[in-house]
Amino acid sequence: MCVAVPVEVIEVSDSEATVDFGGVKKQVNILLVPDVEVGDYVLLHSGCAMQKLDKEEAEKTLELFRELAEHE
Amino acid sequence: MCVAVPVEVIEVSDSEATVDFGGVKKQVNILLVPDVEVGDYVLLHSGCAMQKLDKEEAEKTLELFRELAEHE
Amino acid sequence: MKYLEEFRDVATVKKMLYKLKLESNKKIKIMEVCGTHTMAIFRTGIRDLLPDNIELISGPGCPVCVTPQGYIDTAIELSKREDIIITTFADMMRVPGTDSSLQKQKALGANVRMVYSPLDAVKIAQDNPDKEVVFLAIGFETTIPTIALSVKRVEELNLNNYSILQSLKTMPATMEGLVLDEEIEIDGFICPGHVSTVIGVKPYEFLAEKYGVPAVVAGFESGDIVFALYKLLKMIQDREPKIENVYSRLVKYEGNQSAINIISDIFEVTNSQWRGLGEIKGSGLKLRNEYQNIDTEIKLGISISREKKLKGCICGEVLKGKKTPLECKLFSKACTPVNPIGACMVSEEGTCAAYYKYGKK
Amino acid sequence: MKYLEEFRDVATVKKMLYKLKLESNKKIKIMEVCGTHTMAIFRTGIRDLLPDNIELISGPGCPVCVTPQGYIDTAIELSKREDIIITTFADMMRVPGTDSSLQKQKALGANVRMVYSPLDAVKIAQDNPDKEVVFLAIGFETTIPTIALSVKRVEELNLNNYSILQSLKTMPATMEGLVLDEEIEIDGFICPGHVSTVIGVKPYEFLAEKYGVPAVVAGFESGDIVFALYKLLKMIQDREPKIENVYSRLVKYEGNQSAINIISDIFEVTNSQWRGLGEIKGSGLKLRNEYQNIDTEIKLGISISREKKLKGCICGEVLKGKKTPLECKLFSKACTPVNPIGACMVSEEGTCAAYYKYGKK
Amino acid sequence: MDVITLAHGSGGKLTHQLIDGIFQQYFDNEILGQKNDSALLPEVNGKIAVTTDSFVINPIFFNGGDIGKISVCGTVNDLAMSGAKPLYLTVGFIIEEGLAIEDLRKIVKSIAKTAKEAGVKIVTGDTKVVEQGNADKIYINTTGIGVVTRDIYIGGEMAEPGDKVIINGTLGDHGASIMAQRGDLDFDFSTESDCCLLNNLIEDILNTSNNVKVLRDPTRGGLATTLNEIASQSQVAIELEEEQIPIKAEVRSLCEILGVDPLYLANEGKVIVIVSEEDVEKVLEVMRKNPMGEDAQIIGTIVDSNDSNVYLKTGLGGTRILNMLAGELLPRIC
Amino acid sequence: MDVITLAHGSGGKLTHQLIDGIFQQYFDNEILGQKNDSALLPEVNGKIAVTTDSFVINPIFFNGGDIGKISVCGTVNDLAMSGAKPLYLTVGFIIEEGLAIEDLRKIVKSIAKTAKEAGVKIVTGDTKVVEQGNADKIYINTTGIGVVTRDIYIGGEMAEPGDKVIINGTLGDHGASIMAQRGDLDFDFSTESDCCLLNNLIEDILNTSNNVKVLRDPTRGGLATTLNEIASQSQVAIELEEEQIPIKAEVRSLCEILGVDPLYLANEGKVIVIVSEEDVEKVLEVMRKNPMGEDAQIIGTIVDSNDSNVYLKTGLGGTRILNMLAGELLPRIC
Ligand code: SF4
Ligand code: SF4
Ligand SMILES: [Mg+2]
Ligand SMILES: [Mg+2]
Ligand SMILES: [Mg+2]
Ligand SMILES: [Mg+2]
Ligand SMILES: [Mg+2]
Ligand SMILES: [Mg+2]
Ligand SMILES: [Mg+2]
Ligand SMILES: [Mg+2]
Ligand SMILES: [Mg+2]
Ligand SMILES: [Mg+2]
Repeated sequence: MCVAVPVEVIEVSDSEATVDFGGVKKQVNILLVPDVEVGDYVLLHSGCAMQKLDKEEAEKTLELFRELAEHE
Repeated sequence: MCVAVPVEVIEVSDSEATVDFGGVKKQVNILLVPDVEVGDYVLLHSGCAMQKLDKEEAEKTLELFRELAEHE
Repeated sequence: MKYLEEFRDVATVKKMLYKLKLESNKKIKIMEVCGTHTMAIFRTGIRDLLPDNIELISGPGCPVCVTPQGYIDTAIELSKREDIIITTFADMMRVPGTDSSLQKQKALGANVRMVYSPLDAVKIAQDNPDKEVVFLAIGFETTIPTIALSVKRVEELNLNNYSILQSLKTMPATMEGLVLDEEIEIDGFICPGHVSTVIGVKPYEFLAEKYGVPAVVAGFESGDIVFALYKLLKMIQDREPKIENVYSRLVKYEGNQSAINIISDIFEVTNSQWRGLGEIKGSGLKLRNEYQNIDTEIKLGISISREKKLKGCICGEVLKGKKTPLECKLFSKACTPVNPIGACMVSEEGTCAAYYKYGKK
Repeated sequence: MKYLEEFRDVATVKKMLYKLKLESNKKIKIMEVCGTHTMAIFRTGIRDLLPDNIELISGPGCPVCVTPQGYIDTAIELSKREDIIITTFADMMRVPGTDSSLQKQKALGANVRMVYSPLDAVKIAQDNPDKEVVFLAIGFETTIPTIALSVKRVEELNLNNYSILQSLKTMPATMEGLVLDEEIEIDGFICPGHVSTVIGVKPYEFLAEKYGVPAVVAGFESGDIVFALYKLLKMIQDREPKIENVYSRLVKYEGNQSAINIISDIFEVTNSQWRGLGEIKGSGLKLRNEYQNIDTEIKLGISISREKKLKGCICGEVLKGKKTPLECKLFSKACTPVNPIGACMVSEEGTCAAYYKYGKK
Repeated sequence: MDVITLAHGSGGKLTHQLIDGIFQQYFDNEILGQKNDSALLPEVNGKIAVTTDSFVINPIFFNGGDIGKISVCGTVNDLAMSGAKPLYLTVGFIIEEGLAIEDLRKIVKSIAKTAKEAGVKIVTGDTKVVEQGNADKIYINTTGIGVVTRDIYIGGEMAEPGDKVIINGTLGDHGASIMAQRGDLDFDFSTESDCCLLNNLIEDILNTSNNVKVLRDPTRGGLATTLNEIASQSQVAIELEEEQIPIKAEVRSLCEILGVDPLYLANEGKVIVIVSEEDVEKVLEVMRKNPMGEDAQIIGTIVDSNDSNVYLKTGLGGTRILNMLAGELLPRIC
Repeated sequence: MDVITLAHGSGGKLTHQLIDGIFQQYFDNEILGQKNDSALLPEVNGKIAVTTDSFVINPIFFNGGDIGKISVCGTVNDLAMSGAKPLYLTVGFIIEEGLAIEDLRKIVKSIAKTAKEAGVKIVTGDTKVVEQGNADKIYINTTGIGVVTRDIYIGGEMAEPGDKVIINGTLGDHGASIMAQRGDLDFDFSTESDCCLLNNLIEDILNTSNNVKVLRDPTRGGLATTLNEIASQSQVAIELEEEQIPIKAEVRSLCEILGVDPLYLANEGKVIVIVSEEDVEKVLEVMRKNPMGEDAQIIGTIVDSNDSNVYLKTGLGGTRILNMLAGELLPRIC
């Protein structure tokens, strides 16, 4: 459930951040992801950042996709 | 000042009366004309009866008009 | 008999009109103090039909016209408050304050409601217990008793969200203060019929006694007006100034005692502010001390600013009958019924508006 | 890298799809418990592209769908009060109560406002100090932290006109209570990615441990879903039930500790009412005692009526994955997205609505 | 009670349900049935006349009509005023969510009935739904298309000195009736709105005389305002005889109580006919034979003057000027 | 600040001041100048096309246009969709008291400018003013009259199996842009409404091919709803290729955040062209040369089927049905 998208943090100020999602920008609450920095990606759901995106894990998953796709 | 018209009392109940003015009917306050009865005419201004009309005086005035009109 | 049409019977009135002759060619000025007389005179075209040397001039008797600009500004300020409903007679809507009008405020979203009676305003207060309902209490003695009734009703109902913003005026004091403040140039008065219904004939007697000016209390039908003129001309000619009553079907010598009583129960005499003219002593009424909880100014801790003279507008002179609207540079140019500058252009009964509407140019 | 498109690359996913083969012809049932997975599956057409013996069934994971009728009726009753503003996620608007919906109440004049976030509802409360702002607090663990944030905010601001009407649910308890309440017919689960972002992977371990059913935590892009299916099929085939996480870019084993903390600071476990199903033990959350002043039911002295089964609607079976919407007599006849009868037709994510929209007939 | 919601205006399924279930059903005709972006009309032979009006009225169901009826009458009448035969109407609804669907059905039925009486087809329409508090139940725009087949030109600029002014009946019925029904004034008042179709009456008039100069319906602003428009278009003055102007006693009474002038009240079934003096009697005669003109009266004369004033000769013999309505027509209570 | 009050709608002096001071000034043309109850149009040679629409939009000034521009574009486009050359417009305003007169002037200027670009004349109009709280600033109805001079028939019922579906550019720009600007969502979004005139583009298309079957602008309800209408009118199915459907990245992003489907978003400068297969390439070519068709794409094919469904082939090769919009298009947040 729950519509949510990964967005890029482009400005941080206190309890809020400006995020960008494919050109769409919005102020969001970042109290649930305390250590967030500009350049980070976070998951946005109903106005709040829910979790920081782990870029390395993302790469790993994509690598797994490619492995499966190309497998045998 | 003060738009007001003579209206006929067609029903009396307590502090209010129903009056008729050329077919237009309305509930009005009659606290300022305590002794009003059905068939009386009263002067209506902003929702209140302001005074009872004296039918005899009305006739007398009309008579004066006619006298002046027909005079010599 | 409807006690209306009979008094405007065209054949009779036409014949009565022929009897309005003066023996001398002397210019006679007669003032109708009441705006409703002004309207009736224009509407019936009587002014056209009088001998040339009889001039009718219009007095200060439109309560909307004479309401000060500061009063309107205060009403406008109140109308901006979310917790207030302004209730008013419809004619007040267009009256210009310094920068706006109630009509414009309503257009901008203010809660301003037109009522037919102050008692309807009380109903609105009952229906909106969470709002303060302010009634714009303007008027002369015809309207004042109905406002007094609204105050009584509020006391009975124990309502604490109704108050009145006062600018009430009394007619005889006004005539003395406003019109007779200097060398009198008026040869006779038509006294306001409906005010007289309440106050009777007696309060006008000073006109004849003190100033030697005759006056007639008259109704509003063409016959009433023409007959009053006839009576006035006769008194002027005979140099026998008296106060006559040709509206005896509704006006008693002593007036309506119930109405007089309720007025004096609730109100007392005060000075009053006049649009463009400033303060006139003893020309107003205000709530007695025991009803201060119904006085908007006291209740909300505000006060209506004192009146200053408007620039260019000669309303003051017009109200005194000293000048006609035609002598005002703004008349029908900057000042029109669509965009009234002075008070006299505001109400249809205002002298300037009546001149404009009935094409007296 | 946008961390989105990359995970739906058509060429790659198409190739991945070819790898979804089972050695046996045995029918395999896989449930996606999350409505957003359901939507993604229909939207991408993945269902069409799977081997015939793999059946995807849709679970109870649309929070709007599972909100009980009695809850909606209560919200509707509250919306009729002049002193209340109802704030809600937009999807709740069309949910049918017994006789009406919030959409219809709004059409009839109720003050119902759609918000994007519960924090926006708090702003509405700040802007309307004379109204009680009730937020319709529905949702699973993704949404619950944001609701918890709104409660914290309200405490900080010392606002006393914000409260939440609660129907909050937790996913693992729901899966156990609702889906696994009898002989399990499901061969594997796709676990909800966004809920898992908050709660992590651990809470699903009972699936493998207690019921021997494998599960994969997955994202919502076509690659994520196909990869999750691949992992599931492998575990099913290998008879090695485990909980795998293929959404590791956003889901950590332990979840988001800040979010978990704020949830447990403010809420505690309770039983919960389910649309058309009645009460399920331990499947809900409610405000802790110290926040009772923010609980709409307690604050306003009302209580949501207990849920009864809806006639004709087989939502309960659909939510459990035991029947498909096609087995419901009302489906696409009396019950359509325009006029939804059961909960599953309400939200676009609802199983019945998804079947209708994507033409699964 | 089923009510209109925003979903009915979304353009989706519910919009189509409204179209098919209500509009199509009552307005039924082959052109409307085209269901394309525009309606294609059969060839029109003659000059085309077009008029548009939006109707906003409170209450929407009133004594003598409803917003549906008035929205057809108003536009059909405007076409007739140009000497055109009304042929087609478009109808645009703006509906406030919360309107009972039964009320919409009644309004649509009334439109259909009135259109049928007028002999016009509703060829295309549009429906928008706005949020509660963004309309007053329902607003209707109608645009009318007609054809001028006669070889005469009728227009506000055609009045000439000596022409006579006829009115087809009592003035102010609509305005007074609506004012009395608006709730806050609380009067018991029985006069109905005069809302009606005038195209037949106009047809009769034009069949009788080739010397009709002006036809105009004195709607908003009333007789006084409309005559001022004509006086200024034609650069003439107009002299009215107060005593000839027909006004119902009850309307006159309401106006006295409220301090308003009936000559400024709106009419919805009245036409001002300005016709050459030589034809005035035969036009009056034919008008009086038509149910919509039974109370027709000659009320005035066009006079040469470039002050473009409208003068009213009072019963007493005085003269006053009737200006255009300034501002809003408000009751004068004090 | 001068604002509209009820007096401006009274039909009296202030109404005339608005007409003369604003409408007449910007819309200026000889037909509007007639000032009679109907406007008389010059003879029209050919079949007449008529369409009407009311425009209610919040905000009234938006990124890419305003309510004035859209109310001309919408109606001109509907005429063009029937293969008609747009000629005349009527304009009906419903104004909420309190609207700044300067805002009205801006809107009127925008109408005049757009009408000029479209080559249409505003021949008659109407203005009503309603109380505060009875409208949302301003609503505009436009009714358009055009003429069909070509000897072809274009309509939603003409699609045949094998025909191709072209769209002239990216979908959802208007709907997304308006949604983002509505205030409560508070997104920073730069895509403009696509609100524009399509009559030139249509002219180019019709000059190129005699085998255009359907032209329709996917406004409310979006591409999905409009194609469903066509499928049901023509009794065919339509198969779309998801990957061919042009959607701006930013629009797609906003839709992902809000959980809405861009194929249901309104467009105000888009046209669906259904044309025979043999002409599709030349039509596409000419469209791409027009500034309003630069991003034109063939997005689908008409297929024989009486289920009247619209199918979308996904990038992955799956197929799903696109139904008509049900209910209102609401953001899905949860
Ligand atoms: S015309 Fe206007 S400005 Fe002049 S005196 Fe009269 S009200 Fe004042
Ligand atoms: S189709 Fe409707 S009634 Fe049937 S199960 Fe689904 S929601 Fe319930
Ligand atoms: Mg269209
Ligand atoms: Mg018109
Ligand atoms: Mg009209
Ligand atoms: Mg339309
Ligand atoms: Mg409303
Ligand atoms: Mg007209
Ligand atoms: Mg249209
Ligand atoms: Mg359109
Ligand atoms: Mg009009
Ligand atoms: Mg509004």
